[in-house]
Amino acid sequence: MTRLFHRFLQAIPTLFGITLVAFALVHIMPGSPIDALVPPDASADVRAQVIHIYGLDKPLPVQYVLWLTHAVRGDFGMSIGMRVPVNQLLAQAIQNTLILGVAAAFFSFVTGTVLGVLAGLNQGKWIDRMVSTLGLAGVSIPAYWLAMVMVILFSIQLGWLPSSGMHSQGQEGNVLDLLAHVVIPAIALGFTPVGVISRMVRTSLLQVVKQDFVLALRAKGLMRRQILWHLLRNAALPVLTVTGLELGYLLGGSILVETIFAWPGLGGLLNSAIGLRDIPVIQAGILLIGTLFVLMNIVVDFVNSAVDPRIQRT
Amino acid sequence: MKKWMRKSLSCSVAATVLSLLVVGCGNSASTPESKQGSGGTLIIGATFSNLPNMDVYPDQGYEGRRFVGNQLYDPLIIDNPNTNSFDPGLASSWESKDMKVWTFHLRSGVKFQDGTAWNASSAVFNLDRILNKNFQYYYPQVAALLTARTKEITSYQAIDDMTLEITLKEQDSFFPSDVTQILFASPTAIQKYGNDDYQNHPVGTGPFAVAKVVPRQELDLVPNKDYWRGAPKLDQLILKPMSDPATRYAALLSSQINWAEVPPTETIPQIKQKGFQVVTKPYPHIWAIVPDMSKPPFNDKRVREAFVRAIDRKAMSDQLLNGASIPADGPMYPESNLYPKDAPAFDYNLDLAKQLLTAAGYPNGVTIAVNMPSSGSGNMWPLPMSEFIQQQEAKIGINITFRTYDWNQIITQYRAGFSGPMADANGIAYSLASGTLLGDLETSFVLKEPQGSDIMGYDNPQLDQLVRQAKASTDPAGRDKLLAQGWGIVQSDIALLPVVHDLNLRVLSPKVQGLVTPATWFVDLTTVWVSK
Amino acid sequence: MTASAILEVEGLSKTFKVKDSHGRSKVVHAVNDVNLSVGRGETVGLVGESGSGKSTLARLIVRLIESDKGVVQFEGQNLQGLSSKEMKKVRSKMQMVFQDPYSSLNPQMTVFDNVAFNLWVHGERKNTNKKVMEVLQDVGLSQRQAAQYPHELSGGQRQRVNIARALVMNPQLVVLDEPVSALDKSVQAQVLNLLQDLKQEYGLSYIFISHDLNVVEYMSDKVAIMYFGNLVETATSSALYGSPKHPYTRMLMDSIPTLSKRDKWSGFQSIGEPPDPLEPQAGCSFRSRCLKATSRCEAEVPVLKNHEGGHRVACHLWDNSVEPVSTIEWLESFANSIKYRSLFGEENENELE
Amino acid sequence: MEISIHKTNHKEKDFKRDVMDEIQENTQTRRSFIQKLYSDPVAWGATFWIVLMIGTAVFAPFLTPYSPVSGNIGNRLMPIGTPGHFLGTDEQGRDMITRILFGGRMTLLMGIVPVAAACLVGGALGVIAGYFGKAVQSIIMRCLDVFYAFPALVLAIAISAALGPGVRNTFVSLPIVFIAPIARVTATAVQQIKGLEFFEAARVSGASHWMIIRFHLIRNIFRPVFAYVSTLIGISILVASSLSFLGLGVTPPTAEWGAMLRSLQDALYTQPTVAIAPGVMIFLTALAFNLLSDSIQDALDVRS
Repeated sequence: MTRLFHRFLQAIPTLFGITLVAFALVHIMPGSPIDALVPPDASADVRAQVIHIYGLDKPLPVQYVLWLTHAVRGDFGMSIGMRVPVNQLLAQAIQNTLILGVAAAFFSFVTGTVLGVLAGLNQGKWIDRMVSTLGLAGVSIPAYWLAMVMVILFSIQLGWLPSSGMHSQGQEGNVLDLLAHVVIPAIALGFTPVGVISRMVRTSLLQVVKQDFVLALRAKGLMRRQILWHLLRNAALPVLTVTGLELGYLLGGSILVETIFAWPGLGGLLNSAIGLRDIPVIQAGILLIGTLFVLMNIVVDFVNSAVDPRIQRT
Repeated sequence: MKKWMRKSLSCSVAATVLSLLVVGCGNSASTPESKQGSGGTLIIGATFSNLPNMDVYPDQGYEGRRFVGNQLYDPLIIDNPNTNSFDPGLASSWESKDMKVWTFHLRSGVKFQDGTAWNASSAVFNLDRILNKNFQYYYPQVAALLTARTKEITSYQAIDDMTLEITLKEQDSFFPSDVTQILFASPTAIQKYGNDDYQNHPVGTGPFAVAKVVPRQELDLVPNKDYWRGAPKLDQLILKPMSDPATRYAALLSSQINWAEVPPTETIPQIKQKGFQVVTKPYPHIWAIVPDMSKPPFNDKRVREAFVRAIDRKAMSDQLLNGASIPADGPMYPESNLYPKDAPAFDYNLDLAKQLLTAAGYPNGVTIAVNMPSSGSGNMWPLPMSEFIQQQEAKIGINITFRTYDWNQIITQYRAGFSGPMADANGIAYSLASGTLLGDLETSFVLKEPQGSDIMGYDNPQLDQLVRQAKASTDPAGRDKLLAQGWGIVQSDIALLPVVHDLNLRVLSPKVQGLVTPATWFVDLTTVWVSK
Repeated sequence: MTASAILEVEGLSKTFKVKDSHGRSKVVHAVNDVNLSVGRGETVGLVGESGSGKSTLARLIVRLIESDKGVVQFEGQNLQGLSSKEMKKVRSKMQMVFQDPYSSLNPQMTVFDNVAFNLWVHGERKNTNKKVMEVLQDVGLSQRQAAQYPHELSGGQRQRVNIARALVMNPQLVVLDEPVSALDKSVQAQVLNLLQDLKQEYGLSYIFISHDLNVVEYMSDKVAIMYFGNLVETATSSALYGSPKHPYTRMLMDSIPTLSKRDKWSGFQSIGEPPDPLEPQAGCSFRSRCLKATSRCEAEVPVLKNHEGGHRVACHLWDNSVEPVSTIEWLESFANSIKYRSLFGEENENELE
Repeated sequence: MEISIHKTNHKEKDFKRDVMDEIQENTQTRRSFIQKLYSDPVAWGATFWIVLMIGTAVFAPFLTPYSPVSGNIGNRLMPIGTPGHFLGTDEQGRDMITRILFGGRMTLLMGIVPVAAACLVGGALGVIAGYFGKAVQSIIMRCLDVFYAFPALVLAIAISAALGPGVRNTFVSLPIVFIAPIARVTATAVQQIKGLEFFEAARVSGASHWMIIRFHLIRNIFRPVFAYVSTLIGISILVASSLSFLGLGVTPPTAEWGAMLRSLQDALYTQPTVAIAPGVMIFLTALAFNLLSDSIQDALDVRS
């Protein structure tokens, strides 16, 4: 526990840096944020009033400290574009992104594991080579393009699955409907990590096969399927860790995929906020993604070293 | 006037061809087989990237006003979407003897959706909210947006419970059309929620009321059964922000929506083939590039003419946009009664364009920067259109760098003009509903900010004179004649670089019935129903 | 402190700040108040267990790391406080040979370049070729091997390159940090003989660091025993090997019965464990392993004091001029008192391999 | 400074040996590296595709009679196989083959230039951090950690959004994305080298920092760093095209595959095969770079 606590302490400067980046990025954007708030044909005192409301009249460091103290308390202010608390937007968006992210992670985990096992059991054969090529294809394919191709195929040509959004009209809460909507985006998003995971499964499977207990199991006369089950159980942890790490990647890829599918998640929110120069949303979004990413790395790191004491990262 | 004859002829030919090509389907929509029916859920895929805010001045341009503002609220006077004339709204009648003091007789028996009674005091509450800085509920954010409509008002008062009197600075015959833009909200709701939160709980007198808001995803509206013009036929109206044309089209094909604004133009033949209703109709609209005439190169009229002549607007309308627009020579659309029939046309002519550019002192061409929106109300398909223009201009040596911004940002840039954040731009691609309001000519080409939006630095004393006359005129026919003359001056001065007039393309599922194809940007959804 | 000393070390100390397993900052006295002198043409052997601070001392002498306290005088010049430019001049006269023949040569450079690099550093471009080839020949490497990469050579050959690299500068003093410990026994002898020959040929002085007492005896004129950052005994080779005085020295010697004892990393570990450097004890640092430890040893740190003829030892036992228990007696009682009894036997068996 | 206290001694030695073994092995493969690549058919295929792309990008103007930026609007969205336009035409009536050829220029530049630039900066930072150690290293690494805290694509999008769209800004934002990981890999490699004795030997010789870095450091970290950097080119191509697809990268009319996908998006339903063609090119080119990088890593044997 102390180690985990230490890792968190170590992450504090990084988190502090993230807040600086989140704050600085929007301030190097061309144009003043006030333009997004008040039309220029407004009178000077109206302008001044609005500037004051948003605290834009204070010097940058003061604005930063104000923003930070509010942010630490979880208050990110009001969205300029949507005039609702940023919290509310983020809470909803992160929830939707998690639905997509978990679905994508699930897809890549299952597919990656199956392919990895196939490759591992057929080491050196054509199926092994196929899987490794497929893995490289995964990291070479633009996720948004894959999404477009799948929409053409499955939504337009075949009409099997919906092309955008999160649920059909009046079907909120219908899990099957949500599943139908999540399939294409999740595959598009989850295709990239499949290669990484299958490679990982293959490697750890081969490592475990070398270990003595497999021989022991064989000697015990266990069925092939039972042995495979043992193998998988032993190879599972590193694979889960990699999947965890890949969730961070999914966070990045979600910007494109969510935009294409009008998926109401964090990526789509950030993309539209960038277009609108909705500063409170951009800042909070970047801060959130950065923080999530750092925390995810810590957890994965920790799980890794807890499972395998040989790995000691600085 | 041989020239305009030819022009007018070509225009009418184009219009005929178009009506054969495209509008044919529109006609069928306006005359549905069964005129009787009601119910159903209408789901509109709109062009905004976000749900507009729902205060009395929604953002996201006129798209926000069309689908949110006009559905939740009513003005005193309604700009009839079908006849291009004024209809009584929350005022059952109005009069002014001198065009300076206007008396509005308010409609009786109208209630806001929360039960609050509509009367002179609620009208004054709303005017106080945007005009009286000492008022408790004065709201600068909305007040700023309405400045152009309220600039002439000096005072207002309730004469009696149902009579409102508004006094203007000077004679203004355009005032009724300004009044169509001022919407009225329930004072009870504003008092209850406060100015900032009100927009999340809007209450008006309009045909629809808010049932549910899912930020960024959808706005659910339900009909106002007590609507004073009669309850809308729909059971439910849902708005979905879909800024990308392809997304709207895909959603239509997969039945996620049954009404799509501007789908990709290349899909029009396919859409028809699949049995959807394609609706188009000319309306006051110009897709133009607003030039900065205060600095080179657009300070020279020859450059502006060269620019316009270099664009093959016919090819753009017919080929690039598959007939979803008609070529433009000036800001006013040809069907309007304000259309300047004798104004010069600027036919596509590369040689002439090149000559003009050389004569203006740019024999080797010139490089300019133009800001443009990525999507949004009335902007049609800005990306392919700007790229087409870019290619066309390159042929005579005008090299354009287009810079894309979100529509809401373009609106604020446009309002700020070329002195603000756009200082390094030579123009801004902008869609104007020019001619929607009587005051548009004055607002866009005579008045500089903060009253108006003559951001191009355009000045023509003759135009100013004409507008002043029209404004003071008490005779509507004479006023329109003067205004038409004024639009003619603007057209011949090329104060706006005209590209095309939009035809308001939208695609409806065959089940959507009862739509009266509007002749303006706005649309009356009370007549629409969706069959099972 | 002879007038002819080429190197004199006085009061040299170095502490390191380290974090213990709980993350707390601790200070380790790696080298503690060491005095040492090397005469011209002399070989001084430095012996100690791993972790005793002998490598640190070597690095302090050649100023690879900076000392906290103390003086290093090379040819009468105090090295501390020299600028890097002045130091560079000294460096050509004072070289070091490292322990690991694998990692001490740059794998991406040829043997020739590895050796010539020292000349390039000192701006000698003229006779580089000739000088390098000469010195390679001196250490017994051929022209063909000069063009090879380190990985193509054997361990012994690599150590020859290592030596050549030090010698090409024509140094006065060479610090040899366990130069043969990583080599096979047969190769060790070759390299040691080579070092002896080169010493004559080049007129060198050596500081010879090793944990192998036999090797040190063979090489050294003078020997210094280091324990836990302190010099505990210094004497001429013959005096030290003839009558070791410090209990630690005796322990070392008695644990290595014959010359042919195999080099083992854990060679000295057999008798007791050295104390935790992070938790130093008061008094004599050897007292926990010493059977004759008295209450004085717990209270007072013994200092290095002169006994007969330059034989110096840091032990309270010798203060009273009382002959301590004989070695055998000492060892027996030690063996009886601790649970490591069997270890001696094992050591002996190992030797037979 | 690592102190060699008794308890850690073995481990430290083993570690050193491991690093050395690795370097030695790499060195042993010095000659066989090219041979290994030479005998790898996948590497051949990937190299062939990359060389083909570079060749067509360089000679694009001579390979096609059409202009990449202006087309004939009357011929828009012709299907694949149209005479004269083998891959059809785009939404502006421009020949797709021409656009793809010219687009390859941008894509290759965006794959290689940012990585090369990041390599210079990140490599230098990594060398400085690793070489001078302790304080310098913590300052540099803590600063870079902040950039490390974002998924690459998010960072690229955020920076591009802040700087505004355009090729020039893409060439600023992309390197920033890659600097942190390259610096980290370099610093780790430097630290491993730094623990080795030849490095100390160089210091005993009195060599200047620059001499040590030049002869002893860069030569030894080149292989692992190069192997790592080679994996970034494919990523760079994907990220750059993503930026263009979002409208944050290359702006029209310049042909670039990501930007082409963006502008052809509306034609997805009418001419799907034409509309997805640039994506195939992105995929194949990124795949070629990734395959080659994979083969390089195999040949260098640095993959763990």
